[in-house]
Amino acid sequence: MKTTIRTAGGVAILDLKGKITIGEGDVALRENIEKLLEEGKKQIVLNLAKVSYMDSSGVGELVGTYTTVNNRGGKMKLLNLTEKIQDLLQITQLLTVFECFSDEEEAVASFS
Amino acid sequence: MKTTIRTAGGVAILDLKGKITIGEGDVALRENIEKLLEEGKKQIVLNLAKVSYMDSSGVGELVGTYTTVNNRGGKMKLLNLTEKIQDLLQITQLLTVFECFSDEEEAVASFS
Amino acid sequence: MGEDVSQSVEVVIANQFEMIDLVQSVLDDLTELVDFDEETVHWMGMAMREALNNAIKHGNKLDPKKHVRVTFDLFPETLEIKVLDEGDGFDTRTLPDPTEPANLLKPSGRGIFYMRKFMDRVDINARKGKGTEVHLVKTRPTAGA
Amino acid sequence: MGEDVSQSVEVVIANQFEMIDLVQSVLDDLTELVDFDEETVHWMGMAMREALNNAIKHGNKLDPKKHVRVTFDLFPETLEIKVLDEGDGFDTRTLPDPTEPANLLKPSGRGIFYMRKFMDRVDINARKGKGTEVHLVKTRPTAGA
Ligand SMILES: Nc1ncnc2c1ncn2[C@@H]1O[C@H](COP(=O)(O)OP(=O)(O)O)[C@@H](O)[C@H]1O
Ligand SMILES: Nc1ncnc2c1ncn2[C@@H]1O[C@H](COP(=O)(O)OP(=O)(O)O)[C@@H](O)[C@H]1O
Repeated sequence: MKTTIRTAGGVAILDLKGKITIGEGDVALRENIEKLLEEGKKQIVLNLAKVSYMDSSGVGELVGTYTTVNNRGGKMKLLNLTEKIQDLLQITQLLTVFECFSDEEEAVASFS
Repeated sequence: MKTTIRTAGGVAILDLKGKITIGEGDVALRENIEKLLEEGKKQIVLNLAKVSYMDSSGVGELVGTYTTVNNRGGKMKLLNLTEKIQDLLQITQLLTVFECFSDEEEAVASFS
Repeated sequence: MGEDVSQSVEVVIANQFEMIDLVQSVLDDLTELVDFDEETVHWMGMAMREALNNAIKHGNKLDPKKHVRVTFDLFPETLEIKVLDEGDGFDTRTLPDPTEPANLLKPSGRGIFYMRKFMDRVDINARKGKGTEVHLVKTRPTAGA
Repeated sequence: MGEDVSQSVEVVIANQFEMIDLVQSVLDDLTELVDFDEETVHWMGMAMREALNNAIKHGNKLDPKKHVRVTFDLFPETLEIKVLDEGDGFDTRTLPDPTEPANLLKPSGRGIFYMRKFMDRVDINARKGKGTEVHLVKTRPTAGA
């Protein structure tokens, strides 16, 4: 997985690209989130548009970072879920947990 | 393997596409050649431009059909060898056996 | 296709996550020989990868000297995949449901749940000293036709 | 990569030409983990396919109930592929040279010749009653570096 981090309206947007699976990407995501929190950036959007594959470990990692961000007084939201990722979250009833957007501006605006 | 047969200047040109390997294409080639010979078409060009893969059975099939055509008083020539097929024929010293062309008009003209 | 199981493949991999892609390739090639649609192949692949993840991590405990054996059998009615590790097994009766409110925010515990969603049958055979075998079954679309 | 053979894979296929692509996929995935260039991978694949063709056709005599076992071992210096059939073997000392004028127009007899051209070492172990094992060895480009 490759991550590009940018900022829009005070919100950190992580563009994730590639696989988030047990061998790949899961640790990288956690580390990136940790760094943002340490820098005091607590409004976070994960852009999943370019995530090609996710397994249960990847889903677990989303849940784990969501909890971490919450516990540190921040908020993490999801942007541009692919159909397959949407299915994965739906099946495990996580769509009710995550706030999801298909429009970046809306996602950013939702924090204010 | 897919074969399209067309005629140019009295010469039958077979455009071969796909694999010529032990499980695929080798028999089809032989049958097509047989049909042409039965129809009295004895000037034959095999266009290999779109042949993606050939193994020793495919090479053997080229040799076999070459001999068949010769024995029946015809001539079979090769057109547009890919680099890999050229290597295969080179290594087994078959480039000295086959007449090969990289220009279709030249190939057709060579029969007259 | 003949009456008996002629289209079967067995793959034994070293106990490493990097090897999973390779088993996926075998599944992809095998499903190309038959009649599953793309969507089905995708989710079946995911179920298999979950079983492989578990075999490598929970079963073989990441020991690189251990192996995972995967067998594919193409029967007239089903495609069956078996994933066998060299671990000590586990109690399949006490698996928590990841969709219960209390488990919703747990970072793990969704693998077997996904397998069951994406396959038509999942049998888990955990035999102490003989490793765990996860048996995944998908009915072929043309079965019975 | 560790000191010992951790990256090894074994594939057992039913005795059918259709299964060859699947073994090719395993080789492709395995070579992606290492340092061979595309050209080398192509010819290595061809050598392996020739060995598989022979195992299925000459060794197992197209019997769909027989199997071919392929093992891949990635050593620090080499990639080694073994192709084992259930046939009766043959006399490797009397193989005709396909480039001799008398053989040039023969429609067969080039498979082993190609294997030898494309691999760094080819050992053929034909043991009556135990099948034929073709052992293909390619040195890794970074070997010794
Ligand atoms: N092959 C296996 N060998 C031993 N234990 C296993 C195996 N597969 C699963 N388990 C046990 O079942 C639990 C649930 O597995 P799973 O639903 O895949 O979720 P996760 O792997 O995220 O924990 C694992 O945490 C593990 O304790
Ligand atoms: N695995 C095998 N088992 C038995 N005989 C074999 C095997 N491989 C090769 N042979 C014998 O060696 C001969 C030469 O093989 P090869 O060079 O691949 O050419 P071809 O397969 O076109 O005949 C075959 O014709 C066959 O008699």
